[in-house]
Amino acid sequence: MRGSSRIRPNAALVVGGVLTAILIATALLSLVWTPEVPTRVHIALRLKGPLEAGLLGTDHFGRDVVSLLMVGAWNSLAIAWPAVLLGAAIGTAIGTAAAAWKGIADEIAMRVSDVVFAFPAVLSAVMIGALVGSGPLAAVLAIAVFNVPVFARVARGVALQVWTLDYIAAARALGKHPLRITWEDVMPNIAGALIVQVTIQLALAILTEAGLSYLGLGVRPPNPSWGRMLSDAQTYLSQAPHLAIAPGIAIALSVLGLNLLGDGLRDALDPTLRGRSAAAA
Amino acid sequence: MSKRFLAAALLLTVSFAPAYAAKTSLVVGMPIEPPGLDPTIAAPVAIREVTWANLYEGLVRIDRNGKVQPLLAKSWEVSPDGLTYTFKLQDGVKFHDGTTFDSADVKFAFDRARDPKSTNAQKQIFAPIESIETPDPQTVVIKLKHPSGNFLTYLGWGDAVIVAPETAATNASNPVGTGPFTFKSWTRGDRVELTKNPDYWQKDKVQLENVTFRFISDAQAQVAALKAGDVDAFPNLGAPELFAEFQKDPRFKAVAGNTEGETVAGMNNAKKPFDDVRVRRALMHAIDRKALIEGAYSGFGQPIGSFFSPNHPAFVDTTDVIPYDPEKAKALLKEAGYGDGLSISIKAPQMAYASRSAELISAMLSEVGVDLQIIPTEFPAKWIEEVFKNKNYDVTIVSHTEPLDIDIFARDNYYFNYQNPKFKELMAEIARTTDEKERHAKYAEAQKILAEDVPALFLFQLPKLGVWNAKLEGLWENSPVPANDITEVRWTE
Amino acid sequence: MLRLVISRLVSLVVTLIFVSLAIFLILEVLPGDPAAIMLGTAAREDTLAALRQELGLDRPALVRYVAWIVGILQGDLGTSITYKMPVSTLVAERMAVTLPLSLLAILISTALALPLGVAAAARRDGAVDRGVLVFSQLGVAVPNFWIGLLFILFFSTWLGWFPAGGFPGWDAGFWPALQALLLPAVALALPQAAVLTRVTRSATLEVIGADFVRTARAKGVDKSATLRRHVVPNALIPVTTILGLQLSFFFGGAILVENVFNLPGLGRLAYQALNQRDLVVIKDIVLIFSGIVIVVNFLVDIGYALLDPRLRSRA
Amino acid sequence: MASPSPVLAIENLSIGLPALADRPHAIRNLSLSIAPGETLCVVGESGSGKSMTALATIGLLPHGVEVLSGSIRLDGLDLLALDEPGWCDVRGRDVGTVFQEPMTSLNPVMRVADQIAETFRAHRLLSPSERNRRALELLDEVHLPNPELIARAYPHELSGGQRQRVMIAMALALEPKLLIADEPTTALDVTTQAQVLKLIDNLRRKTGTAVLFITHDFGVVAEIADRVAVLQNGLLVEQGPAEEVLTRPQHAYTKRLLAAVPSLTPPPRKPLENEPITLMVDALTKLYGGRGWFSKGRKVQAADAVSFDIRRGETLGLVGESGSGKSTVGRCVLRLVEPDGGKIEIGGLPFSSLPQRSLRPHRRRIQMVFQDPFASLNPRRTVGRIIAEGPITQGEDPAKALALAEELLEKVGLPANAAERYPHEFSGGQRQRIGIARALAMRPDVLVADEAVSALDVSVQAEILKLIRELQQELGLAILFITHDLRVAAQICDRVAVMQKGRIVEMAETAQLFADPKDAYTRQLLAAVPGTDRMT
Repeated sequence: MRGSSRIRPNAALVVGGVLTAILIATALLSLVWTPEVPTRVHIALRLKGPLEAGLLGTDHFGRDVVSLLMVGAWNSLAIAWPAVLLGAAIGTAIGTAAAAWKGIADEIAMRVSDVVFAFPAVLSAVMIGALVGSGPLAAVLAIAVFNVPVFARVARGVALQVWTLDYIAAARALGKHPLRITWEDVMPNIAGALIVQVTIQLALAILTEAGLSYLGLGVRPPNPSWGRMLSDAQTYLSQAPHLAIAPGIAIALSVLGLNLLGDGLRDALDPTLRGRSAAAA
Repeated sequence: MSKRFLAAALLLTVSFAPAYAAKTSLVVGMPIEPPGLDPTIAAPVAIREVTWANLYEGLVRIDRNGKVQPLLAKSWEVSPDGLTYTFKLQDGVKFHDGTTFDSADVKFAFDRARDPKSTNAQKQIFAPIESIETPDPQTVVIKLKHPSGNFLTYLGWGDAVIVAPETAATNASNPVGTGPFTFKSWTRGDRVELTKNPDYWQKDKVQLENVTFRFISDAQAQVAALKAGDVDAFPNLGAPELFAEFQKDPRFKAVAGNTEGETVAGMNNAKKPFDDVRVRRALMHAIDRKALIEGAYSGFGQPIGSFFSPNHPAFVDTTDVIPYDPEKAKALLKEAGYGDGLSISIKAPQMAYASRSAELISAMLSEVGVDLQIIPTEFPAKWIEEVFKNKNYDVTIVSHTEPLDIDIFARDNYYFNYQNPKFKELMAEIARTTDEKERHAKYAEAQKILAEDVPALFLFQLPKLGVWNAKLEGLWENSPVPANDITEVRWTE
Repeated sequence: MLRLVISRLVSLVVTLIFVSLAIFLILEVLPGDPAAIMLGTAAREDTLAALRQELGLDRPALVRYVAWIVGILQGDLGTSITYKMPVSTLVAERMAVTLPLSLLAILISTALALPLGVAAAARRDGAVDRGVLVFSQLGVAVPNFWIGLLFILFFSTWLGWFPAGGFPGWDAGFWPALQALLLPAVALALPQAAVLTRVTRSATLEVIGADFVRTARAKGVDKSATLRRHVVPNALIPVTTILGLQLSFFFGGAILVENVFNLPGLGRLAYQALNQRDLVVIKDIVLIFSGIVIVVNFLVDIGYALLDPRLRSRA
Repeated sequence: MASPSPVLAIENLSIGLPALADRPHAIRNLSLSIAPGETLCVVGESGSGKSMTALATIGLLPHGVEVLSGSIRLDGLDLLALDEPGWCDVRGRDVGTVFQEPMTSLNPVMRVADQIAETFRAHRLLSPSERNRRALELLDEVHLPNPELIARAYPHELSGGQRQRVMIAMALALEPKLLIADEPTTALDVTTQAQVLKLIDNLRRKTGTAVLFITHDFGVVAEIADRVAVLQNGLLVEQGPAEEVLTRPQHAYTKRLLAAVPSLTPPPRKPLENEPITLMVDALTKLYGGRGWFSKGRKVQAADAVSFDIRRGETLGLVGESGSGKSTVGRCVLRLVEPDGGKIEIGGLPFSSLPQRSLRPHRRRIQMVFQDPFASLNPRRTVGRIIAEGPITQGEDPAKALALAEELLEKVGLPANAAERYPHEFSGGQRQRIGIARALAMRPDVLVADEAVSALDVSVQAEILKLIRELQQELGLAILFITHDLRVAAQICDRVAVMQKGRIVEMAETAQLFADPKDAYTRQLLAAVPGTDRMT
């Protein structure tokens, strides 16, 4: 058995994987097909309930809710992915560098991450929105900014642990450059933790994106987004509660899927479980 | 069954009991909280909706029909050349702090408003003033540099209320005026409370003892507050989609009136392709105002074809000048050289009516081959910076809520970048015209010019969706000026 | 211990200075002229200039930064541009909503999470554990503002048990005010409770596996006493850190939830102030928000040391 | 067998392991008994099931591990029939337990006195004030200095030896019939170990408690056992009086184990006088601590003017207890830790004065073998890659380096196809071989072995020591051998340097040092080596 193939499937991994696969498939499908044109306004058909018009009814402009949800899935991912990856890339670079060089660089990196952490995410997102104009870019940046310290800390934490291990000392004794050690010896061993963190942060990013577009800071209309669907739905709560329920469930299932996937991956990849059997001591 | 009936009857008696004693308190709901309580130093409408006619009074007032009526000035004379206004003031008027109101206060208030350091939002009201004289405590003589046709109307606005020199500086947080109510408290983010002014000069008109303005921005919460009886009246309900419920409910009176808010999609007339009137007309032809109102405001609001409030006597309906006609729109676009399509953007503020309208306009324009990209632009911060100041936009959308502001299309450097010498001249003439009839005729002409030239896409008049307890009387159905005048509001029974 | 406190204090002050500089710089480059925003569309150039001078916007940035910090140190948060009143009063009024809301949320979240987490860990893979697992997974996945919406839908629109939003003020009495905060607090608390439950569960599990727990059992201490005296005190240590970190989420979440429930809180004030470009108010609120987070994390560090004698004597 | 009424009688005990484990049973058909006042040592290598026996006796088997059959009787009481309250009654009162890890076996957030008093509290004995008084007395009984001070202390403020004394005090608080000691001295330094063993033995004599002592160390067995039971993979292979088992083992496994225990008598010395000096260390100094704004005060002199040199083909042992600074010296010599002062020369190369950047090409000359066979190999790389990595870094052609790696694998006794596998597929001993191969791939002049055999079972330990000796002979390596185990040092070192608190207190040829120690500390260390009177 190879190290990389020692992934034990578990319930969380399977359920999370399936939910996430459905989310991604829906998002991709929306690029080529939706039941209706999601931006097509049909005033005469406004606020129809589920099955009265379309599977899940129509919104206040008579747009098909299913189509909106499908494109919303794409938009949600289109913001969450780049934001988390950007934050992960920068954060991991900072974190592993801090772990490799320690000292002053480490201290500064951690203080700065304290500062970013101290800002409530939504507030800094609003400020970034005010800065670069509310739109997808602002949302991506805001979520990325918040992810940088998260990944910096996670990467630093696990990298510091790895740096204390003897195989790093061995690598140094072989004359390897710290950068090369970071790349060849540290990265592969913290990758599992980072991948798990990526899925968790993706889930958080979807939640944050929904919150931002709820406040009117995410994807631009008429491009649909789950958060804005919720904020639109709020005024029609008593007339058309389905408008508030459907996007919420979409968000919850996506987040649930990614979280379960993260948990499942963590269990499957956990180095503390690996190679350890319940042998008598 | 009978037991339950009995219980219900008992309950009814109990709950009706207090209603027999004439109720003297009123809770008025407003969607937006005023940022201060001095209408003479800041622009927001919400300030006027709390203070105007309730806390502060001007020399004259605008009544519910948009007509000028005497108030602190019991009468006035205008010289034939339209340059000298002589006001006779009411006797026995006192400010809330006990000081007496006289002509010196009028002079102080107007001098303060037109001072270079003043931050009055409507300084142009006072711009024509040459001098203010106070021959005696009950007389004020104002001399103008040039005739100002709407001078009296302007004096009825919130920006021209009379404040006392002793208290002017602190009015924003502790307002002192001459009105029928005095300021009691302000819980920021929640409510402003007023009580009856025991020394009011026309005390008999006032029935209410306590008035509370509560600020509830969320539409659901507004509705809930009304239904729960936490709020007695919502003169301007934020949620048109929920208004219909109240129309059917006998416990409430629900009136869809007009505001002074012309909702228009302003275009950057100096910029290609909007410098071409064919394009502007084409866009106007592409818009189905009825559907727009249905989608953006649940069908409430009057379509407009020009920039004038239906509240005003000089209003003419110009919606037929450029009606909804997508085919014509396509033809005009083709003629202007945009037969293959046109790609433009709209900077839309976050207010529901604006963002929804933008989405609908975008959908309608796409039917005639125009791609309208929506750029959310927060109001006021970003909108004022980008659109209003820097004129960096193609199309935008806002409601212009100031009364009688058709002259903005004559202003240089206004965000429309609209230049029409003929219209400008007409506005100048109106300013000089003191005769009301003549002035109204000219206003009608101005409306037609705009309707044909389409410097902005004229969409609809923002409705005033008033909902209040059916037992209330005296609230305004329209709002010719932004106001919640509660002087004569009363409970029946 | 004293040394730990001092070193933490220094890092606290440094972080606060960084934060204040960051806030100031961001707001410096934010587009939007407060004067133009206040005066609206009818303003004239001379009026604008007058207002800018009145607001002190014509002074150089450094002077304004120093003036701001000096003011704060003297307890003067400045005067709101739009409300024309001391920001301290404004903030105090809003704090009377946001603080109880956050505290209530923390209370609910902790009261829910700690027993659930410990109970789940105590009987691993049991029925409680499975239930807790489902709760924590779902709780984390659901946006707090959506819970708020659903609450309004069920409890206000359909059942009519609670007000749909708004805040009667503490003047209206303790219970009405508390009632108005209850649903928002639960909406705010649930997702965080889910997180906290998971943390508590895994912290407890980790401690249950520790050698000293086995030692206690070997002494003849029964299961529940072991849990009480050995497991929970040790498991609390990591849980407090998470609680400190969550505070930032509570405040962030408050902005959304205050919007849903129409509460006149600090989060809403911040959002409004940003739209109005009330720079004075934004600066102060963001500083207060982040200041509270930083100070609480400082307290958590100290509390950590109090809980853990190993840290108390170190440094 | 020994006594008609044993305190503890285990009969036909079988303990099952969870489904995923590498064998179905932890223990199979085990029968043991201990008479009052007797010490039974259960000895075996890791995985032999000895700890499971102990845990079964106090009913605290881990999740998923269960007793399948058999019985455990304590003074006639059938323990396996007990319910939970019954168990709670027995634990602490009838059976006291001392576990292996002194660092983690005490609750870190509870004062020592409270933890001892809890034993009384759990059995509802004495009033709170009496409990505290008894706790103090007990601390005194286990010879802890300043009982009042220690009572108020938290565990982290005590040394490992002190904590084990606290554990013993706790275990003996209620004067149990049986004391279970599960590797109680394994984590301790040799001098502390000697004291703790003596303490347990004295208390046993005083109270007449029967002791079930679990260990892997035959030295300890020789020191303390009345009777010995040898376990191999869950099966009892031999049982008998200590004297008999140690001197006349019957079972092959016992024989092998005993043979693997290194002797304290060193082998004949090699002629080395004419070999050149490969490694020269002069006045090496390293001070830890003092970094940061507020962490002044805690400074540790880890290396204080340490000087030595090693000739080609020579092994210098660096021995000392934990914290003596021996590992720091090892790492400083490689400049994995930067020394504060002193000179290091390798075959004339001024190794200590080169900046890190220009040092890298010269790093091949000195290599290291590490203690932890699990942490010293990157789990994400193939074994071949791990070994070839050094040469590749130094500019060797990758294909050649990989070919060399396979050669080296065979040289260290592993099949060449091991190169394509990952570290986790190998046992601890095999991994140490891989680590040695990695070091050798650099063709070093000097090899530093830092506790290279400490984590291994004795039988494996002997094999690795043999390998190192052979390789040294073949390649003429100069070896700095760091160890805490004097038996190991005696077997492999040509000369031995004894370190205490960062200084070398004595350095001499191995035979001479063992026969005639000059320094008091050296004498103390030698005296503490367990089992010297029964084994050599």
